[in-house]
Amino acid sequence: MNFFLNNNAAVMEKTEGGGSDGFQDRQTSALAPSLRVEGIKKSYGNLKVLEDVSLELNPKEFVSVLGPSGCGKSTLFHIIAGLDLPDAGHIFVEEDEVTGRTGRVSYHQQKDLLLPWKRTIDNAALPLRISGVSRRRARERARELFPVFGLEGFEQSYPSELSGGMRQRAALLRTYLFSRRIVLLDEPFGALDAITRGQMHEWLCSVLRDLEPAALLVTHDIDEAILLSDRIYILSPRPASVMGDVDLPGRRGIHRREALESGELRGIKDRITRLLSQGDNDGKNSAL
Amino acid sequence: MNFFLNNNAAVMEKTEGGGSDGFQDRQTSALAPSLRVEGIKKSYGNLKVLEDVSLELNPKEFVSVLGPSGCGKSTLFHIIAGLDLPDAGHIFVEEDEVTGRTGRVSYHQQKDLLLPWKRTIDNAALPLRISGVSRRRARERARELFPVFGLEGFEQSYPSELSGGMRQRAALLRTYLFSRRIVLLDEPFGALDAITRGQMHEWLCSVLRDLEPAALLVTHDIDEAILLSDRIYILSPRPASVMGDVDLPGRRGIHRREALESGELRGIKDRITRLLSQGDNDGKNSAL
Amino acid sequence: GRSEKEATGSLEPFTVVLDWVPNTNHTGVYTAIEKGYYREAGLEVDVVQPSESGTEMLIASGNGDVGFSHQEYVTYARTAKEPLPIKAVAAIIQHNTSGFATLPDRNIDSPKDFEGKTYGGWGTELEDAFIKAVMDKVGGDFSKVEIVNVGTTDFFGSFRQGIDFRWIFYGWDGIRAEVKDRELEYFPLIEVDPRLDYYTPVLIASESTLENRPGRLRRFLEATSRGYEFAVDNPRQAAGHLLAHADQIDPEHARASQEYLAEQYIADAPRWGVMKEEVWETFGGFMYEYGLLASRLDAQEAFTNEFLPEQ
Amino acid sequence: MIVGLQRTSRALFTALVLGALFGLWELLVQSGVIPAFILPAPSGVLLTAVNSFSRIAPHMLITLAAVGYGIASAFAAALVTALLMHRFRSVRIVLYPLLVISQTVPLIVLAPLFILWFGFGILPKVLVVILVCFFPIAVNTLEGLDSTDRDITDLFASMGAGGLRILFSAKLPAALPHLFSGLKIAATYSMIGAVIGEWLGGTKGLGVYMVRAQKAFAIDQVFAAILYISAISISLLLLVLFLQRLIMPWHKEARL
Amino acid sequence: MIVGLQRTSRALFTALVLGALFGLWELLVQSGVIPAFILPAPSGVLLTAVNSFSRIAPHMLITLAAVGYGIASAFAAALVTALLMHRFRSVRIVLYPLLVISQTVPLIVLAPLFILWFGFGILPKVLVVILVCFFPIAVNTLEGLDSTDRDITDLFASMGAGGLRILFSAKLPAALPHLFSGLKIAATYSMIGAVIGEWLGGTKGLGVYMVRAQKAFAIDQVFAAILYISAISISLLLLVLFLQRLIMPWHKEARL
Ligand SMILES: Nc1ncnc2c1ncn2[C@@H]1O[C@H](COP(=O)(O)OP(=O)(O)OP(=O)(O)O)[C@@H](O)[C@H]1O
Ligand SMILES: Nc1ncnc2c1ncn2[C@@H]1O[C@H](COP(=O)(O)OP(=O)(O)OP(=O)(O)O)[C@@H](O)[C@H]1O
Ligand SMILES: [Mg+2]
Ligand SMILES: [Mg+2]
Repeated sequence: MNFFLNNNAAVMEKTEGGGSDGFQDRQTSALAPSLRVEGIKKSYGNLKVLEDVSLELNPKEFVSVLGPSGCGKSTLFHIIAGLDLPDAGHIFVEEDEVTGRTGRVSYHQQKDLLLPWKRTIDNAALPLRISGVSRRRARERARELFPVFGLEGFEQSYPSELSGGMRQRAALLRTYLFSRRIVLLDEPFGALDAITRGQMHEWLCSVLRDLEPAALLVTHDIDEAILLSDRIYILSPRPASVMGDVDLPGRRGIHRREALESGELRGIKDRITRLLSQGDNDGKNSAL
Repeated sequence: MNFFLNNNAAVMEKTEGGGSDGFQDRQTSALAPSLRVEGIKKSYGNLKVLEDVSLELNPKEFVSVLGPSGCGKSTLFHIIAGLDLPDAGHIFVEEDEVTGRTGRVSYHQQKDLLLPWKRTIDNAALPLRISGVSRRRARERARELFPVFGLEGFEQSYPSELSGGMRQRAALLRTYLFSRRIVLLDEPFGALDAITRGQMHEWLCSVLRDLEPAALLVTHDIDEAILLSDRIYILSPRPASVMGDVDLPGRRGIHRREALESGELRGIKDRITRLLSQGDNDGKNSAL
Repeated sequence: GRSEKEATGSLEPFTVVLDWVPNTNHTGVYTAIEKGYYREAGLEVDVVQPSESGTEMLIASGNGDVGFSHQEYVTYARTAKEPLPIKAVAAIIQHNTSGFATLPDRNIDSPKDFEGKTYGGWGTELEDAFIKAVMDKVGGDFSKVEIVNVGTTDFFGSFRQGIDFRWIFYGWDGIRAEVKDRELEYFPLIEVDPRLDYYTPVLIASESTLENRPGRLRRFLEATSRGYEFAVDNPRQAAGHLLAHADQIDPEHARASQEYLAEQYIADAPRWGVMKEEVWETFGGFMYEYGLLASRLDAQEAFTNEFLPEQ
Repeated sequence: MIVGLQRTSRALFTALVLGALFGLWELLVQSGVIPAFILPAPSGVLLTAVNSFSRIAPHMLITLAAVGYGIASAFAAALVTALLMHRFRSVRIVLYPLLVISQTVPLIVLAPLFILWFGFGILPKVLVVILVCFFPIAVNTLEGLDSTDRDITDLFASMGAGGLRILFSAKLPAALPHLFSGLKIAATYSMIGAVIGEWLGGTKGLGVYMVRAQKAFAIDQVFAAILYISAISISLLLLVLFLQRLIMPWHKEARL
Repeated sequence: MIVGLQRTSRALFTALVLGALFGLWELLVQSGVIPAFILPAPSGVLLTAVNSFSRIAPHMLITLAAVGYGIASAFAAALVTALLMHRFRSVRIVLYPLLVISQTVPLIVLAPLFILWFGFGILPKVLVVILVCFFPIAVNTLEGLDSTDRDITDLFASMGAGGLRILFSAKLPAALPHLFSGLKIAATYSMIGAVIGEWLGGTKGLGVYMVRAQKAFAIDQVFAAILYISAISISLLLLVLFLQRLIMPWHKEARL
């Protein structure tokens, strides 16, 4: 982890876009929201997946979405990213309607989706190539980040030669190189071990501090949500609707780990757990 | 979770094999070990994956294996299950050498591996079919467990119609129906949300109490390891070797969650975290 | 009309393999079927059609009892590296009625004008030899002729694709042109070189048939010769017999061709089918001279009149 | 409903464009730009096809019989061969090169040899059909068996399943999509195989009918026969597709 | 090292079994069980093949030219067609049925028509080769493009890639294994196509050579020609395999 801190300068230098005009506090949420999701409904055939989901993400805010497995979180993200059309409802990015339009948000999907025909370095450099950077330049940029993501020495490997966790880190590196002012993260740390996960958390916090994007994270780890977020939305079981949201006090990030571990945030954790279980007890669905 | 407790009777009735002669304490570990892994080495081409791994699992004991992503945990399990041959070393089950022999342990793999051409119920019933149970009887047995695993109503669905979490639960149900006296679990709860995961933990504890198998669990969630285990092995980064093991005090399971949440086990958690990070600081590998 | 089939049980099956699709060369066989001559001879005749002329091989290997072939193929077959055990047993037509044909607009007045023109054929070396032979006669240069394998492409179709002359049976393609009122320049082979007056087509049988089942073959040839004799006398009716078995043929074409061939089946021979050793010797010599054969042909091995009806 | 409509309008569009193409062809022939003896007008072909149905039908039945026996035997033989090649390295090593070589020998040369060896019955035709159909089914099935996800076979093995059980319960179902790809190819080409078999020698069948028509310059009848051959081939293809949908309901992508 | 040894011993085994098969064949012919005019002995065929190489070679070059032009044009046309069919629903709807129908028309009937329409030059032969090769390449490539993982195209889309970029950077590479499957089929059958084309009409080429040999009952020369045809077909197949290994190094399963 010391590694990270040492490398922050390098990371910062390489990030593109996103006004990094110093650290600002969360008061910015008073401005117009970065992302507004309004009354989204979606069914697959007879299966109602999203009932009526509305949420907001303010500039520079980090918001998590918790919900039972299969409730429709990935579906919601797909719709926000413009990859799927909702049956009803609208998506606004910085007050523009973008329902069904892609490219406005950076989307890290649940699967790693590395291209089997590209070496790891070219997989990572993909977003740069798409935005028109030359192959040489794109590779250079990507290569510099390989040590940071613990992938040094695997630049020339094909994805099939990496372990699950390494693939996920390569995918994260790719997302990092496609930074937008709004970032959607769908269980980005699912396959990582506890230590790496912890390190990724810290790294994410430092990146966020530099880039200051607005971020929406899907996770099934309550601790992770508490650690990283300014706010947490709780979704009901399928068909999903927003059951409530929980504001987290103080600044997110490393500082909060201690609060979490010392039991200081016990009350909030209990509230989240209660909200999540409530969906179950409503008998809306027979899942555990 | 009340759900589970209510259904325990049903669950118990259905389990096969494994002498369920009442609850016994962990003293049994004085007997000959159920599983002995001796000096396993394994390389893929030039990539050394397992350096020299030895471990033991006593009857009725629940042992977790923690290690960084990509260190070789799945590889180790494959070798124990007899699906891969080690370059050196031996596997003993109840004092029989079984290196390279399959069928002696129940193995829940990291991927869900549901067969796309079978409906969920037939996927779940697969182990029964393989052990010679008639199709009708096998389906009946499996169907009874669908509510317990939160899959009621999806018996006739094909796996492609399930969400990630639902698939994992279906795979768990299948493993449940292939109970052996030794069970290997490779990140069985990876894709589950926090609530479901908690419920699966409790359910697992109750199943273990009934079946009393010896179980080896790979996880990257330290809390999970602490909650469920009698003992925890810590692996170094690749090439993996056992860096140490941690004994956990008292009885595992539900009781321990409180100890964990109240910070009572803080010391042990710190020790594990230290051991895990140590591997990193050794500079054995450039991962985060 | 077609006679009833109730007597089939006592009839011996007998297979005739054609050399081409059914045409007026085969009429005698169809007449014999239609008139019931084969039944009277105790035979149930089945007619089989191969399009690629592999008839000689089929007969040699015992697939079929009698086949339609041509003297040049029998000669080839008898002198091949691995000789085929077949013999000609009857000539269908006494004289060679084939020759080179061209369209008037190609300005070919004699075989000398083949120079610089394109010949369309079946791609055999024999054809090369024929062209060379007829050109040698009139002092033409064979090396200036372009040879093309036209495969199954039809006569007039090939002329549209740059072919200038082809080798035809007058009794079929020549008559067709007449019927269709298309003008044709025709150079009969026999007029160019008498050595080329050979038997085409002929009936062949395998040596094992000749040895082991001579009676059956005799009865077949007897009935067949009655068929051809009938066709000589009643060309219009015989055309009807052919058409009953090959309904795609233009009836007018069949009738005209039949009338032409009525003169040719027996012609100057004492009776239908007989062959002269001299013809076999001469033509065999021609083929050898033009380098088509590895060894000289022994005419005795290639044909026999022994199984033809007496009188 | 909408899907139904879309389907209808798509079929309509196809029909329109194809109609236009055939219209153009008709026009070219009618106006004499293309002489009818080179390419008959579609209307003429259709008329001939309808009129000569009763004459073609008996030939068609003969050809269909050869196709039926051929596909059935090719399927059975290919399945067994693929399973054996997959399971026994030695069988694969010997057979695979032979199979590939068999595909590089022109049918037009082999078919007459078959007749030479096996006579004029249905057998040589069935053999040609087998020769055409066996390879795609066997090779596709083998590929399917080979490419079964290693993890899935491991799963079966870890549950104590034996080699045969893994072969039939894990690999064969996993190979089904490949097997059907092979069957689709086989269905498309089986009629052609039978027709070539007949073309090169025989007493009856669509092939014989076509040679006769061609040599009699009845080009409209040749095309009428082609029409029937295409129609039957496509029906066979659709039949395979239907079977695939029936047998593999989990496979959403069953298409041509 | 061990892999190398295994390979050698495998090749040895194949050679042994094939040798035994050919030995049996030789014996059957030599002993007269099979008459040599029906099936020549392999030794004779080999001898003829060697002896007549200088006579066959010019024909071979002619045939190879047709194959070369044919495969190259079929490849280019099939690639473009597959891309168009994938991208434009209307193109697919019209072309796909036509393509399938084209496969159900016997070559043996089409080749003479091609000659009728295009003469006796190289063109009709190239067309036959195209007809044989186009379909497998186009259909396989289309299938590859269609079956590209939706998630991967979504990934590109979410990064703001346009339709063309997705087509060329995501779908085309994902379709490569399919494309090569098609090419392998095309390579296997291209020689046959050219030979059939020549068999049914032409001035030179292996097909013409074979007709001549057959009509002169030189069956050993027919078989010698078959030998060369097989050898060339298999070389073409190996060439495609080699190209696949070269172009798709990440694909471990590149096999026949
Ligand atoms: N393309 C599809 N067609 C049909 N059903 C689908 C499709 N995609 C998702 N579903 C269904 O929609 C529901 C929600 O799926 P989704 O993947 O959004 O869940 P999730 O909340 O992301 O679950 P997890 O936490 O397990 O990833 C599931 O029941 C799934 O079966
Ligand atoms: N079949 C294989 N061929 C080559 N390398 C392999 C193979 N299987 C695994 N590896 C390599 O072995 C190492 C260990 O892989 P393994 O899947 O055992 O890790 P793991 O500890 O289970 O990781 P994770 O926690 O991410 O699941 C990785 O570096 C991987 O790239
Ligand atoms: Mg999801
Ligand atoms: Mg693993």
